[in-house]
Amino acid sequence: MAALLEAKGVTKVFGGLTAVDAVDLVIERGSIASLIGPNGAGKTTFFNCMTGLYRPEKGSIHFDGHSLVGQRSDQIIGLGIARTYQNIRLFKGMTVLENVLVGQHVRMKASPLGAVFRSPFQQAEERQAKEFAQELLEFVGLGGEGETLSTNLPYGDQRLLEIARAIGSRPQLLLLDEPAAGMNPRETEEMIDLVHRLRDVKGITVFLIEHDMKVVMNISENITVLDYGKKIAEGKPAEVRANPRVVEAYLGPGVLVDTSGGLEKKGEKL
Amino acid sequence: MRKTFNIGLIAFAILTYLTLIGLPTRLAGATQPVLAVLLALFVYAVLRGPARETGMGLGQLLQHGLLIGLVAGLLLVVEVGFFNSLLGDGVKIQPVFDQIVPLNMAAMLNVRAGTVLNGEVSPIAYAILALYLALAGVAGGLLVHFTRSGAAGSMRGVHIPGTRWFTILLPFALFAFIYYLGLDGVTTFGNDKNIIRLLLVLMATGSGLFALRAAHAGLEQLIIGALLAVVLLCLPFVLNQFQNSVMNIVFIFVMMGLGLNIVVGYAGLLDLGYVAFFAIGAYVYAFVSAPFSSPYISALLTGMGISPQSPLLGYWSAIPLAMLTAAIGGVLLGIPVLRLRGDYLAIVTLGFGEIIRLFMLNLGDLTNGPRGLLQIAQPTLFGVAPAALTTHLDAQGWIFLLAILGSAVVAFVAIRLNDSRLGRAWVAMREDEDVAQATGIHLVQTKLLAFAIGATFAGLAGQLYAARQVNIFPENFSLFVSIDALALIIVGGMGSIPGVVLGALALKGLPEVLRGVDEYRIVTFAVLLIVMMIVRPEGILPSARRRRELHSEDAELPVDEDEQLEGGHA
Amino acid sequence: MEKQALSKLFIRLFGVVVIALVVWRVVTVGIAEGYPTSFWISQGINGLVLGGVYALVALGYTLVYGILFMINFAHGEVMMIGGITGFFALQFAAAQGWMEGSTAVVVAALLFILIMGMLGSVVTGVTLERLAYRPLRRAPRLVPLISAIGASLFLQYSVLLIFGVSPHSYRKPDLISGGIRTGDVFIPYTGLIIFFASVFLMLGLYLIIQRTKLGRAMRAVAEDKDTAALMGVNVDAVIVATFVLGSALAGAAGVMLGFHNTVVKFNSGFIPGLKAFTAAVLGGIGNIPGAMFGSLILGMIEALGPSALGIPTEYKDIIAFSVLVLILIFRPSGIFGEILSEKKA
Amino acid sequence: MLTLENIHTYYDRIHALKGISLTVEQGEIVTLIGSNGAGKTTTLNTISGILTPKEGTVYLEGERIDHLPAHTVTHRGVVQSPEGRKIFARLTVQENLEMGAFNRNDTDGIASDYERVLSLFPRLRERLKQAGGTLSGGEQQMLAMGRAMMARPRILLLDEPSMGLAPILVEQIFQIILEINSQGTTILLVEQNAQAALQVAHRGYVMETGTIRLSGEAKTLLEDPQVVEAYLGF
Repeated sequence: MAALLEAKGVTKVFGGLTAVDAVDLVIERGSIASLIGPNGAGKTTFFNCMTGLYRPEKGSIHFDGHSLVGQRSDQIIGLGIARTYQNIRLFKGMTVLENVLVGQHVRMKASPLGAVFRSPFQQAEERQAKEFAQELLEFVGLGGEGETLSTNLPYGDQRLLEIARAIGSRPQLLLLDEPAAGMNPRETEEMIDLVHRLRDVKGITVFLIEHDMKVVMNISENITVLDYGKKIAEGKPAEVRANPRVVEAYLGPGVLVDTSGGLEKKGEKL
Repeated sequence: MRKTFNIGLIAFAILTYLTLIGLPTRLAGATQPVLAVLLALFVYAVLRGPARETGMGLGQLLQHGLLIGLVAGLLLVVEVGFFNSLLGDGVKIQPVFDQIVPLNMAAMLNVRAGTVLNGEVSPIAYAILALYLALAGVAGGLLVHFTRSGAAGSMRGVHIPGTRWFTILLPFALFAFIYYLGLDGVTTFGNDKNIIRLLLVLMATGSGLFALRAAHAGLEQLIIGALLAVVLLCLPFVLNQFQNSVMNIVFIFVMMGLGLNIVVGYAGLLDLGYVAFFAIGAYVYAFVSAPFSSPYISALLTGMGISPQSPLLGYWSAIPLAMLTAAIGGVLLGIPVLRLRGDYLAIVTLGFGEIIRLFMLNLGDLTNGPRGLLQIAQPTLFGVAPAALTTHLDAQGWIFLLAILGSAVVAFVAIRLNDSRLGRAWVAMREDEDVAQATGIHLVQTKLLAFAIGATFAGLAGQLYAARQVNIFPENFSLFVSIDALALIIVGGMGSIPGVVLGALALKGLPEVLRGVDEYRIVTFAVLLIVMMIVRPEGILPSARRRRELHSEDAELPVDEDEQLEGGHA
Repeated sequence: MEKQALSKLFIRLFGVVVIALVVWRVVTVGIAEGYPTSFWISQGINGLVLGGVYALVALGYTLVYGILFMINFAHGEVMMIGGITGFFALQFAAAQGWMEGSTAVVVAALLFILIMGMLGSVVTGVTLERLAYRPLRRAPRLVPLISAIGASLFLQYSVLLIFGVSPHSYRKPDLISGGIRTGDVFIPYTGLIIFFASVFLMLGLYLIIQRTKLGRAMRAVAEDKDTAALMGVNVDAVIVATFVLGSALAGAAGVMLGFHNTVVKFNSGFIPGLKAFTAAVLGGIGNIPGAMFGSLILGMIEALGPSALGIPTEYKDIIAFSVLVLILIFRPSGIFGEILSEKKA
Repeated sequence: MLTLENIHTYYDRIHALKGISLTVEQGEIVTLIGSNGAGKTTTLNTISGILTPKEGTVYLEGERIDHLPAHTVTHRGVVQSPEGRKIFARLTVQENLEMGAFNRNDTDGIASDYERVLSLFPRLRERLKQAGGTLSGGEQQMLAMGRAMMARPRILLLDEPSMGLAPILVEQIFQIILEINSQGTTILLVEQNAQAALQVAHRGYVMETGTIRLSGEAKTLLEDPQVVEAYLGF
């Protein structure tokens, strides 16, 4: 397998605090990979560096032949990296369908003039976009909810909608930030299934942050562990689970391990 | 009871305020009834909530109403008595309270000014005032009682058969009546006919919006929309010069409002300097149509051997220029403020508006400073003034017609844009800028497009305004134009096209009808803004989307109604 | 990578060009006009005085913004009402003959006027908070701003209607109508008083915020209202206290500006209010020392700018707003940084 | 000591608590466990007055406190240490602790509590003049608990004290919770880490979508097959 994304020495500093510290990472094309570590370890910061929200002080990130450092987030999604958010960030005043339509923005081309005069191209594009949006909603299991206001969806469905919005941009790589957080065991099962289908049916490479070890160990082909911004381990699930440094810093000796998966509110700030 | 007493004190404070601003002087004989009505409405407003929550009985309601009325009334009587005694003693209160003059106090008590001046007001006059207000309080309580029972309930949920058709037919009936009033020899309403006819025009246009809303989507809405459009287009031909001049300013502000609506309502960029583009449109047209009034351009043209006396461009050929200049202005304003957050943006754009006005004032060579640009050419129809073609269309009516057409074009563009990729990008950006960008929206481009398109419409409106005014001066383009435009979209309902029309009718049209109390226009409007923000921040006719955002409690109401309305207005 | 660097470079380049142009213009004008040094000193002193007044008003903006994240657009009017109240207090004091009394009596009378002005502003500010802002505390940000615009208009035009159109003229008592003259430089007493009173009041405010229990509660409420409430802080009371402090400073500014400009009228708070807001933004809104320095800088720019650039003084407002725009282009959170910006993540 | 009867709380239109009843006795540690969105934090916020219930009553030693604003509830001795720590990032550690004692005027009592907190959390003593925001996650949690202790609570509401902490720190935090309790403070503990919470608590309630699903002795719950499957299984 070839590397789809390759990060080298990525470093991000806030004030005096080094949130991500010289992290190297490779994501293979067509794989499902995970990033784990205690809260505040720099996982989301790393995501933000990959998607252009933050600009790393040092290091390089190459994706499919393009350098990502210094690109704006709207350029990065154009290259084929889409993401979801830890604390769900949908467009609340929009319907479910509209959210997915916005997700396709970067793949659409009609100009404002085309919209004013309803050019044939614009009309065809809008129609296709709506069909594709509907298809994606059905894919994640929200087929009947197109006209629902996105805030009125139950919590778990909002996560699904975020994924539908993200894949609307036809990404090669999808970053999921704690997709199973706050879900009950049944919903978590469904999420695991969805992640598999994303890769197997849609051919999307998936890279996810997750606290729920059930999810991580079940679906990841490769796991990277961060602690205090540094990469302390990587490898196959079994290897990581056996790694003493991971056990010490994250998994713990066993009794008090947080196994319930996810935490209620995520606004962890650095 | 203590709370009710305090409410009485607030009512008293409001009445005192109304006295201090001299309302009774204007209202003269109508003072007591008007104050009573206001107090009753106040009581209604404050008791309605508690009545619903605690399930007050009729007796209790009346009791509370009476207490409020008594407290307010008695205190007011004491206050008026105090002022009267001072006035009677010949003390001049005016250096402090400008409006506390015998005429004002006399109107409060429904007596002649002389009685106040001589200190001869009878106790009975005071008693009547107090009684009036106490009864008004009771009436307010009654009002609460009646609106909460059956009648009001059915207004909300259950549709009474026929009301829909009543709503749909109302504007046509009103238009027919307006037409009738304009016939030769009709003397209904006597001297007030002019004003009443204008009021009817405002009501008819407004009710047209509700008729569209009531119509079923599809063919029915299309037919009614078309009929309304025909009737509206006939208006300029049947109204007189005064009515047309009011209506054309209303529709010039509709154009402005629709443009600003794109910037503020769709894209969520609070622009308080919108007047700048309006001014640019007006001045650009003035420069090309009346080059002689600008010393600089005049000299320049003479130097090039062109006579500055004749217009460089006609109205129609100047339109692209005015729009383009305004659009460039929009982009130039847009670039530096792109990185700013909402509130900073508001203030910086406000600063821009002021800068433009100060330039107009101080660049005397170019803009002729406060003396203004004069004798701006009128729009023509294939080179002929329409007044020469038909006696039914005066100059103001012609501008009105153009304003309607302009508004329709602008509304059409706005609707189409809102329902497109760009429109979705605006909303997404308004809701969450970071996520919007991460979803692939180019923020710079999207914001600049909003600024430029909004500015273009303002430029178009400004050009028509210049033609309407004939002479323009820097003070025509003060901050208040921006605030008016903003206010009308807020009152009407942000993001909603019918809302803009309704807002313009209410804020630019109604004050003309209420000419007598024109001084109170701004304070009334200011209070309205505040109350509106507290009670109904989404506006009178909100877009479905805005209402969801701002008023989650109302979300159970069917949301598709407004979409139909917006669609139907095209 | 290239694109972002390019735009940054472009902005830097633009900055360099602007600064170069300004410097060039100042130098050429300086040589051509050749104003005497005393002129610059006088103008500089005017700038400091103006800056002092702006600072008192700017602090109100910054305080309220720091706690509620809203621009109290009506704050300029709160200041104006202080000026109007002060005017009537002055009329009253003059009618009692206090203004012609001994030095001690005049000073006491001036203090009385100042305090009345502050009271007038405080009552206005607190009423505003209660009626126009508190009901909107959890509303989207645009909503209270619009309400504040409404409040601003309401206050201006109510004053116009109640107290009449004609400007109210402050008559300075002899005690403060003169000034100090050294060489060609003339420093009016009112200027001196304004400057030192401003510094004094600002220091007082700073101490209140940093050293007292109330100040600590204010800072806590600014960071997190719910958690502050969990600590037993009455959030509403703290917000009212914030309005009291901000309005009191604005009232003092209103009275002092009244003495300095000799007139107050219904709209005399509007432009100074805008300028003060500009100053608060310049210094980084929410940042108290920033507001003080931003105000002094803005005052100086306004006083010196037109002469230094060789353009008519009518353009001083344009200069002020242009400076605001330029600063925000280069430093979107003000010169000294917006202290509370991280709250808005 | 603390009794909730049939509490219904709404967030705007969302019916977040659907009839919660629970009791906490003097000297107990009671824990509320349940998955995300079950309403645990909402329950605490309703007790502490940040939210007002639409229906139902909250009694503190027989007195109703459900319609009191948050700052007066604190005054009665119900003190909440909020989820996510919520320390004041720009106030110093010392000022944060002083904020905890905001409503108290007994200088001596405050001073002795101050010493007690610093001896419970010696790490804080080293950082007194530092801004709260510069502390590490674990230190922030200690500060948050210390700050709550400064109010000298009769009942302490702890919301997710172990959230985001390394396992070693988690153990420490639970030790401290036991110690605080042994010094006489009643504790209502909300936790995602159900296992640890049930190990320190006397009794527990299991919440699910706004209702209480199960309740009982902590030991019993630890062995309850439903609880094991839903919240403890790996």
